[in-house]
Amino acid sequence: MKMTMIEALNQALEQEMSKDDRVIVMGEDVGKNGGVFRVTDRLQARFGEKRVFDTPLAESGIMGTAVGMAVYGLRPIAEIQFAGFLYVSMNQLVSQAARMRFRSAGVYSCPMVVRAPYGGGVRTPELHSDSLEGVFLQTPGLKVVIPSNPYDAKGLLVSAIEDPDPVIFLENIKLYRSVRLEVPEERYNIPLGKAAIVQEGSDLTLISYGAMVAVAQEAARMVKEKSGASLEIIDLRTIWPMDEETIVASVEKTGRAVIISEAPRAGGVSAEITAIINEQCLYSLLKPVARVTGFDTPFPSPGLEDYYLPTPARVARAIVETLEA
Amino acid sequence: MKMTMIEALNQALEQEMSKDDRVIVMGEDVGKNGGVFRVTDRLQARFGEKRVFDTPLAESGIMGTAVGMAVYGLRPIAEIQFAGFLYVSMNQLVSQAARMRFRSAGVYSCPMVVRAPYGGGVRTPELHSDSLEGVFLQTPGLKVVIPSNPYDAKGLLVSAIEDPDPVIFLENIKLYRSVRLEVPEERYNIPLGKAAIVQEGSDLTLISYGAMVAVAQEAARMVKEKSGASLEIIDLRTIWPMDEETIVASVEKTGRAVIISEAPRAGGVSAEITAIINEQCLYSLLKPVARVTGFDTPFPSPGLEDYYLPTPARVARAIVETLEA
Amino acid sequence: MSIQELSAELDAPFQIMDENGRLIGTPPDIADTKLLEMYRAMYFIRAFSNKIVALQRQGKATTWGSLSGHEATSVGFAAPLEPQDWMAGSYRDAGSYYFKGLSPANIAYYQRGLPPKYEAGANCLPVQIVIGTQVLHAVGIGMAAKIKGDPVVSVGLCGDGATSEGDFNEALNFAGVFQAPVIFGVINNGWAISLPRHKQSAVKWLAMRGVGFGVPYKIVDGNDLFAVYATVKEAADRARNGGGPTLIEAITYRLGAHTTADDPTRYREQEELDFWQEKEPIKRMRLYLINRGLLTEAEDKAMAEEEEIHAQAVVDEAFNTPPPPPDAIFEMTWQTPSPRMERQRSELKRNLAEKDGEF
Amino acid sequence: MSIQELSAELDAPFQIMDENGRLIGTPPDIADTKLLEMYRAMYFIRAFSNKIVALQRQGKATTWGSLSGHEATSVGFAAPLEPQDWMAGSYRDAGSYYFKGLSPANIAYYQRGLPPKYEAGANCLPVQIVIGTQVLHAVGIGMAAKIKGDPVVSVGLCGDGATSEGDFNEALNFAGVFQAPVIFGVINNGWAISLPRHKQSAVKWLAMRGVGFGVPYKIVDGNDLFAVYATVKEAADRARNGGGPTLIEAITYRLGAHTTADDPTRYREQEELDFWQEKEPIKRMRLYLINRGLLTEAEDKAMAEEEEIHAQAVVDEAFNTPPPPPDAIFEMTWQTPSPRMERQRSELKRNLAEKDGEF
Ligand SMILES: Cc1ncc(C[n+]2csc(CCOP(=O)(O)OP(=O)(O)O)c2C)c(N)n1
Ligand SMILES: Cc1ncc(C[n+]2csc(CCOP(=O)(O)OP(=O)(O)O)c2C)c(N)n1
Ligand SMILES: [Mg+2]
Ligand SMILES: [Mg+2]
Repeated sequence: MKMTMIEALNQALEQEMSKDDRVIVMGEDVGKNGGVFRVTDRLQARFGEKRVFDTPLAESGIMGTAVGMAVYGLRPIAEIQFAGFLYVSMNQLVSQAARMRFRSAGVYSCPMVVRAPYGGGVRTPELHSDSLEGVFLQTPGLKVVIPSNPYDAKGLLVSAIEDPDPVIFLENIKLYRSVRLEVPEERYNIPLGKAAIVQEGSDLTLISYGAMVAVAQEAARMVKEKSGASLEIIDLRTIWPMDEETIVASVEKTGRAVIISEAPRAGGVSAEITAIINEQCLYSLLKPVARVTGFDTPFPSPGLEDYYLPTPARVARAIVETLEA
Repeated sequence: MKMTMIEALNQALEQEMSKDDRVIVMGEDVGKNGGVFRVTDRLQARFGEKRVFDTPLAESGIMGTAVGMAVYGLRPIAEIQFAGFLYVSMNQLVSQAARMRFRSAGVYSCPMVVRAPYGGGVRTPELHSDSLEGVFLQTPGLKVVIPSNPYDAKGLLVSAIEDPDPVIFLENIKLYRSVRLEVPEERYNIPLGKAAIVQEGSDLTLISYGAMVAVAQEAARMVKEKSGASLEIIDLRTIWPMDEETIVASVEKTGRAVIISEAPRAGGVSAEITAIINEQCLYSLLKPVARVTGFDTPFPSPGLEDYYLPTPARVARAIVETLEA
Repeated sequence: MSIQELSAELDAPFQIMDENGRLIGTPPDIADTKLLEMYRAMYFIRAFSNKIVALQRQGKATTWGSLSGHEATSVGFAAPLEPQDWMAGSYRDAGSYYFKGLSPANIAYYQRGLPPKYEAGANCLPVQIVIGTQVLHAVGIGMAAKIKGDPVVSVGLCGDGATSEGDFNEALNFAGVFQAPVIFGVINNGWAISLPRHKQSAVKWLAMRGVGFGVPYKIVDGNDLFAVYATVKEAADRARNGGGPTLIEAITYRLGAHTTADDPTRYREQEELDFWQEKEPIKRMRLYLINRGLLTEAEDKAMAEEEEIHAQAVVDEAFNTPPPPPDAIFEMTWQTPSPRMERQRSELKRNLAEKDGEF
Repeated sequence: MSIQELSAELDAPFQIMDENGRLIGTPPDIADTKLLEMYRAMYFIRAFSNKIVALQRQGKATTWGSLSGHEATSVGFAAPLEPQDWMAGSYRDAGSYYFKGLSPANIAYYQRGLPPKYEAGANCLPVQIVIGTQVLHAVGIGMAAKIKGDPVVSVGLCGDGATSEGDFNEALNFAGVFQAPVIFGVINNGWAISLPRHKQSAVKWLAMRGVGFGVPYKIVDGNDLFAVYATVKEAADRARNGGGPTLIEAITYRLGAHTTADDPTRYREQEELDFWQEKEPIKRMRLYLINRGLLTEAEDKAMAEEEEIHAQAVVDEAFNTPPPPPDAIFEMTWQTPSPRMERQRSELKRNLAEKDGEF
């Protein structure tokens, strides 16, 4: 069946809840309202208010009680209404969920999933578009997953729910309903920590994730049309732990790389990928790794976001520059 | 007069408060107790409870009220007892203080300083040693300063207090009392955004900040003794905005770089510096930039921290490897 | 606040005027002209909000939270304030900001999805999106005013849902400890998106939160402009005279959807809406004013129409104001952009210069 | 909780035994052997805490917060619990963890600055350093137990200072909304480092925080083991039977420094200490037990000495336990270390292998 990402996520949640009693869904407006994007639609009707419930409007409370539930033996899936509000729960997330195993030297663990929509391009209010994945590279103990399409979304969410450690699952708002893709009815896993090569090529490696994968694909198409260059496109799928092997193998082959991310440039995912390439395949590198990203300012107002977000044309220009001898 | 970093900071605070009525000091135990490290010692006695006051134990409250005070026209200096607790106030810091100017399109601003001790090697309890500077590269709107010695501490704090935008001022606990240095009695500024070259050299560039500057110096001494290599050492002083010019000029000269940071490796300051070097002077680079940092785990228990923190020997080995042809 | 005072207040929200515009208490001392101005503002707020909703439907405005039902709280929290006083509110407090002195054209301009234009003199903090957060800023402003010795009152406005956030509670605590000249206005409109009030907290009235922080409080009928005004005025006078903070819970109702992105039929019943529609704040004030002879039916109709036109004019002004250049973001982050930002500005300008076709 | 109940409780903390060991109420139903065991635990806790302080002074232990003065709250919050119940506490709650079933050798081991050893069966969450945070975990555990239908009570312990944190208040709110089987134990020892209780909140009793969240509460004399025990027992029974949460504020005093890193002479008066020394919890229980004939002076002395020896044995055990290998951190982060972590493990091992001289 063809599904949107919302439908695929909803199905993953429903199937995991059917399979495993320990899985519960909690957050603001996730019950009757089915979440502001309807990802949890009909789950409360199906599984009851005990397993799918609205919480008070308090992100730290959501995160902190989810930690307790996970330690106790449930598998909470906590929705934060927009990723920008993860900051409100930051301590519970990075000092608590991320460290329960560490702090207890392995006696307790915190198998929970934090779902949150993020991403620009859809004219949302302030802090509804921010990309936070880069922050979590510096806060050890968390896994971070970002699917780029409905098929991946389902398989990755299943793996996130089954993971024995806390996973932040970031869902790009622009991708929620814009693409319909064939998604199998049955349950399946896509393993965490493994990137996908969505297009093979030999001249340059494009590394991206989330909504930027489509931007990369479009840019690749534009460049190919113009110059015939053969571009490899990597979709990270899991941001952390990162699939360094796939990145390095590709760049060793192509000798050139462009990274695309809608997050601010400084010190985030794009910086870490650059550092990985520098450390592991500098001698294969023919040109500086290019970063096409948001700028080092807060995410702008809707009316200015188009100038902030990477566009296919921006990426294409970076590709062309990086392809120059 | 020779001063510890604590004394130098205390003097900077005292002088700024004398000079500018708008400067106030707030935080947990900063009043009568003078702060748990005594950085605010005697300030309450001197300036009264109106300008130096203890707050309730609530970091978000501290940060949020400081934002209000800064907008109103004061120049609050808020102490967070340990940088690890910045996470508790994360939303007020990165979504509020950092964005007041942006959100109001320049009508309001938020000239405040957040002081917080951080850093390992002194056997503190959990979350008292964590290095958070790398997180703030991904949260635009904040400046981040980390002094490496008493002289810099005073001059940088003065500049931070005078800055029209919010500044996070991180003070390395290990450096608080371990070094005494000549510090002028009179007020002086060290500009934000400018690194210092603490040692000139031609074979390799060591880039570090905070307590790692001394580690870099010791490692450089060890290597020089053994091989005679001429090493340049950069002390960033301001982490953000970063003095890219100084870094790039140095690496263009030496062709080799080792970055030292006690923060986790992934996606932080060390990653961004690597990316800057990659972008701006890749063709000068003779070897991969090496990162000697904490590991990608939470900061460990006191009994294991010595294995986590960069040591002169670890740095020296990285230097030697990077110097190899 | 003694326990006796506490128990007396628990029965029903404070009212001065009932839903038919009949006085059941002594109205506050408001000059007739000011009262008519306040009444007019309620019309404007409703018309303005409806205009933005319509613009959003046409794809011309960004997400908007309807102000319908909030007209009395909007005006009632702002009207007793002095020009030097401050307000910190959320998206739902645009009406209060308007009455406090913010240009409505600027509010509409912001709804185009552009960086806002705030008049510094209006003393309204930028609209807060992160629920609950602004209340701490209000307390900080109050603390700062007290430190400087300024006769300033600071008002923090938020919704019922916001009271669940840690920040709201920390704000109450700071205000109590520092006896800050602050008014907490909890605009309880019955819902936080789809979460009804009784699922937000096990307490009967949110204002009782004040008990545990040593902050005096009052529960008022938020559709009764007199009750809101009188209570805010009393709290403001007290705060200005060193009497410290007050927590005011105003009971009203969100007559519209949560925002233009929301579909309330998924979670609430028409009956409830009908029930509250009867209690809406403009009607009762109209009945009162006509009854008192301050307004004729004809004048009332004219006033409503004038404010429709006013709202349209304001929107037109907003939509005729040129937007800032795309690289404005680099000036808005820090007072002085860093060299890196300047490089990024060039990058942005280059992107603008090169057409999409010619990458 | 009605307002009547509320006002009755505001006068003075609940007591069963006065500071001279005289009953002024009905003691809880505790078997003599258990009572003596509880009394013995108070001795152990004091001896143990003093030992760690001494070890810290010798540079052998990391920062420690003295438990002196907290013996009755430590035992009183743990003794009424069942094995399946949970506790979430801070550094100051080691005494409760001990009585709940955590091996004291493991507590001492942790004070060597090593990754802790927790017995999973004791159901005590790792010691919390970030003030206030653990209380939400306690609520989450209670909510989970309720979802699963387990007869489990979850106790969240924190200090007076912690009540200022947003998390503490959010926890009360969640517990109220979900009627979670949770006991909030606020151990009010008069100080949060150098901040006296009255500067933490403008409210008289922190327990009144319960009012604003619809959570029943009680204020007890935290140096009266009977009062603490009886109150916790009642709350636990109620929670276990579906009656929801309770907030208990236990008034006691921190007889020691905040931690071994603190110098309380900078901020508090000797008179205050002397005042509270008179009220300390072991003395009054001793007087009671001797008076009731459950203990002779000689037996009491012997018991104190035995617990000194016990504490020493526990410390010895801890210090004879081998530490984990330095690369344990890679196993503690995730169940399965990532390839990158494995590379970092090799890096760490290489660092270990190469002596400092031979870089
Ligand atoms: C910290 C945070 N969490 C969640 C949201 C998403 N959100 C926007 S409005 C809202 C409900 C607010 O309810 P209330 O405080 O009662 O205000 P109202 O909208 O009813 O005026 C929510 C959950 C947000 N903006 N900020
Ligand atoms: C979030 C956070 N802020 C600050 C600190 C530093 N700190 C440690 S203990 C303490 C005081 C705690 O007071 P209280 O809650 O009364 O507990 P007590 O120590 O008196 O038992 C502070 C401020 C911390 N550990 N965590
Ligand atoms: Mg509401
Ligand atoms: Mg205390």
